Amino acid sequence: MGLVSSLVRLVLSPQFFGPIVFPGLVTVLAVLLSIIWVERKIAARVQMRVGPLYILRPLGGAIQMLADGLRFFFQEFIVPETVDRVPFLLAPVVAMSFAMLPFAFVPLAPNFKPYTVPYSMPAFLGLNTVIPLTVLAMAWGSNNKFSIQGGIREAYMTIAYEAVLFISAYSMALLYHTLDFAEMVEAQKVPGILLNPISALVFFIAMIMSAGKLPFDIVEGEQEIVAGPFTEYSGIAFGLTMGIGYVQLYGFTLAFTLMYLSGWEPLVAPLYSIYPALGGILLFVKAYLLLVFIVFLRAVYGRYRLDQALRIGWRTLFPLAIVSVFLSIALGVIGVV
Amino acid sequence: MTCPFMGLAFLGRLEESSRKAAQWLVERTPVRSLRDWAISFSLWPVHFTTSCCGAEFAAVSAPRFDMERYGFLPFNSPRQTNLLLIEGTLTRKMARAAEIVYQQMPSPKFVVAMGACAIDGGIFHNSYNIVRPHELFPIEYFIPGCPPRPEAVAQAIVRLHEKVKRSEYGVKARET
Amino acid sequence: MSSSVMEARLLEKEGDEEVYEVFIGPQHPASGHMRLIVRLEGDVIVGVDPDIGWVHRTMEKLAESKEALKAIPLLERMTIIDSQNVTIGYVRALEKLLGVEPPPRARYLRTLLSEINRIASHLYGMGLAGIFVNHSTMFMWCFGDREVWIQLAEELTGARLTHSYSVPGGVRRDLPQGFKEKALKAIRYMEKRLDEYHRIFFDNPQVRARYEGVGVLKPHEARRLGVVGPNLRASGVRYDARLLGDYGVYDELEFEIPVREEGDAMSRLLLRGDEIRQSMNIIRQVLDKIPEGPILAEKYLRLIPPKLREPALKEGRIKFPGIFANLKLPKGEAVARAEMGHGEIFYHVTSDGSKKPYRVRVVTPSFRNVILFRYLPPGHRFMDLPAIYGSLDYFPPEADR
Amino acid sequence: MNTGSRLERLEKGLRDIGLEPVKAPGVLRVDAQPESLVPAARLAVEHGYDHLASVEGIDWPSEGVIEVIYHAESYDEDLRGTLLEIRVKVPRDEPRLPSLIEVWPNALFLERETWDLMGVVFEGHPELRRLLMPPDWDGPPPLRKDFKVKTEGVFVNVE
Repeated sequence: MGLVSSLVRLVLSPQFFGPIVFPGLVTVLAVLLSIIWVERKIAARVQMRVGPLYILRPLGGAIQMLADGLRFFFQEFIVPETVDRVPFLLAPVVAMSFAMLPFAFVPLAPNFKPYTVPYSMPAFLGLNTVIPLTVLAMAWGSNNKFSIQGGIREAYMTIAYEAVLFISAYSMALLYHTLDFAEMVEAQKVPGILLNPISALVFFIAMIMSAGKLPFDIVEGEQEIVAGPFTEYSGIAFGLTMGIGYVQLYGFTLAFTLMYLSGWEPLVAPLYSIYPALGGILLFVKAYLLLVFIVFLRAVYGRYRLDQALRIGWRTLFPLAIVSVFLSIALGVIGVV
Repeated sequence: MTCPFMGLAFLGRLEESSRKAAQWLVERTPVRSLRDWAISFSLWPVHFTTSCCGAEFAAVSAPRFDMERYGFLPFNSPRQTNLLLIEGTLTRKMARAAEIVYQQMPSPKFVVAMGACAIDGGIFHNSYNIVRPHELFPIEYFIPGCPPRPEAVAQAIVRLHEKVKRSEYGVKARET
Repeated sequence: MSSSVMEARLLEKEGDEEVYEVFIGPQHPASGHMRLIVRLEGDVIVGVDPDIGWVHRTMEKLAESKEALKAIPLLERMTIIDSQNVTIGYVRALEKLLGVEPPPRARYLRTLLSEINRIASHLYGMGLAGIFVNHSTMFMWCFGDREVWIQLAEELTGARLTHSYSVPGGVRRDLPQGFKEKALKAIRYMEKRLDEYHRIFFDNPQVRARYEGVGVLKPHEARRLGVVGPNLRASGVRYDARLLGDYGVYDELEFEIPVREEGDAMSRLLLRGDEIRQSMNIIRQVLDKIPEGPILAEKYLRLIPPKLREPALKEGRIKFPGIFANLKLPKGEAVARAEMGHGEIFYHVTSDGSKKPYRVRVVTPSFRNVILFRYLPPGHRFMDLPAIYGSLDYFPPEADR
Repeated sequence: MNTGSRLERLEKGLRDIGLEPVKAPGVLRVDAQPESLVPAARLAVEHGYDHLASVEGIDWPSEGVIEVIYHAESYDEDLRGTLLEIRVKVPRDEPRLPSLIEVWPNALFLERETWDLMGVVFEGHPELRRLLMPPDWDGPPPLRKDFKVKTEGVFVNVE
């Protein structure tokens, strides 16, 4: 008995439950499997089509991604002779791990933090900055002209969005007087998006850029550079690289919800009293809806050019991010929060 | 390619034996049928237009015929696909490219030849610049027609889908 | 502009060592059946060498080895998406050689199918232009709406793409019953859809950012380079082979040749939209004005045995007597030009008096537009290349023949 | 200036350099010599025929010549109804012509194609490389009459 109850306690403890079950590994897989299907289905609906269907007719083909994932898993994994084997093989794994790690800093309730640090927001964003480096490693390792072009694009894009992403996030930190996600949520009597809409807008665009989704999927620009850094990847490694963007995006939508959409507030009190993590359901629903909105953009937009995206990053978003800092300071001084 | 563990003598020929073990595992019935179910619903053709049947091939994935219902999704790089559709005539110049594309694709991979030209030259049977694809690839299905209607292409894909689902393809894998 | 200046811009920077060479195609998500050898300096294109010929199926040679009439299905395979317009020029050349003129009803029917094909061809091009900036919705919409016109053409001719509709002296089939209503319904639908295209594609800020000001072709350059079709008219040159009045009934109809001044990729796309509107206008007029009468010239109608002729005329479906395939071409030569969806197609048929043409020279619009791949991209960003390619509506099998 | 004048001036100019233009419906036909080709082309450009529609080679093995035909075209309203056709005959065993790329820039691909398929060498053309044929093609130029393809009818491919 003692063993079982301690096991249950271990599973339900924030240190385990957060990274492994929710919002971590298991949820990430579920999100990954569902969101790509949702993306294809929404696009199909807009485009007068049906989309994946026959694989599971009653649910509209909802397990399409399972088939694709399994196919990738079982398919031959080609390691071309010309590649640099170490970065080629290591980079996707490292990238996936660094896409997963930030979930350890996502709180689900005021006192349900998998990893308790007072700086969860910078830690979350900081871990995400490793991924562009791994993409560069993939590009380098692939030893392919298209890949290297893609890697260079990733490098350019990183400079364009990263500063913006951090500044807009820190402007919210200035507003809430804290660097911790949980305290930010508690500080939000009014959702942050209403307090500082500029910061929200900037963060939103920067996170789409960071995850490489339309209209900023420049790194994978298939019409010019086939699949960018991922051109040479086959089999399970490509499955990983394809997933990274979505995992990253899911993490960012959680962060966005926490910072701007008042996270798990309004608290579902009865649920919360049963088990703290259940309060996180609202957080998840908000984040998922945001995710659906972002993948819906695919049906509306094409792709911006690299220099246009850089211009948007530097000429539009960067000044706006600075303005959002001043706005936050002003709001802080007059004591809104 | 050298095995990184070659120095550790007691491991033996790790790479080879692990590959054999994986092969054995994949060929067991439950694993194999799971794999074939996954592949059958995930036939991704490569973006490779060899000739004018490409117009009808585009129509196959476009709204009216929408083969994405079967998980059929034209994809970017040959490394990530598993279906090569020869869309019509294969000229000498193109045949070389087609061979390279086929070699770049990871197995298991399938080839479907579309159009009369891909069967025996069709209307160009006496041209000096065409190649018959069955001399180059193991072809699963031929689709007659010039050009074949999208329904015919869709039927070939569904046939291939069923064939893969029943695991009735290359145990004696025709490697290139 | 002196030609040496142009040449310098064409052949600049070849063999430079700091240049990064990228081979796009023939297996590439945005290449079709051709290869572009792109020379990049950083992200800027310094030269493009179009490497065509991947679909060269030797049509000119094969046309010499076939009886004149049998070359019609052969030649239409080069632009399978626009098969009426691609063969009408050849048929006109044969008619000039043989000295026959199609009856008025046949001319109206040819015009009808030509315009239906033109709409389908433009939709194909616009769809590809959409996917080249990764706007998948535009691609799918255009291809979906193209099916409407393909179905209409199928109703008229019996084949989805390869119609082989025009023959020397007339057309193969008469108008089926209830065609007019269906065509008008399709026009009403398409007019509605064009507005929606504007909403999602042409007025989309992202699409405008990608296409506006890209690949500008000035009028005098377009003239000198012999560019044809919408690419020419988007540069402000009002030329259309339909204006020549050589075929069809265009001189009896009222329509405009849309012209735009900017000459950039966006105007090339918008011009295709304008042309679709004009084509629908033409179809409306043709359906209103089409006269009654035979669909094959009297001279050939008499060749059909009387037993077959009556049902053929009643059914509106011509079954050719065997002798028709053995038409002897008189010695001589004929030139014909016709306007396809992609531009002007040029035929020069030489005959030495036998059943087979001695030489068939065909210069297709895509082949004439290939030169733009060398000329337009240099100086642009690498990512502009798909936008330029997409806006040119280039169809490789047509260029390679 | 009306239709007649520009065409007529071109005709007159062509006569001045010793050529005989013949009028046919829709075509102004000129038989030129290899040496008078460039002057005739320059004259045509001056009078409005600013681009080529086609470069064509016709093989006449019985006469031992290859006839190269240039069709020039204009987009101007007064000239667009009439094509200018310049015909040059070159010996079949050594077909050489001056390149017109300086006069008509869009001859770039047209001449390259004629070289590729008909074997006519255009002197001064900067890149006579294979265009449509595979790069390793070493057979005879396929559009010549002595290059035979199988003709219609039943035939069996004997391996």
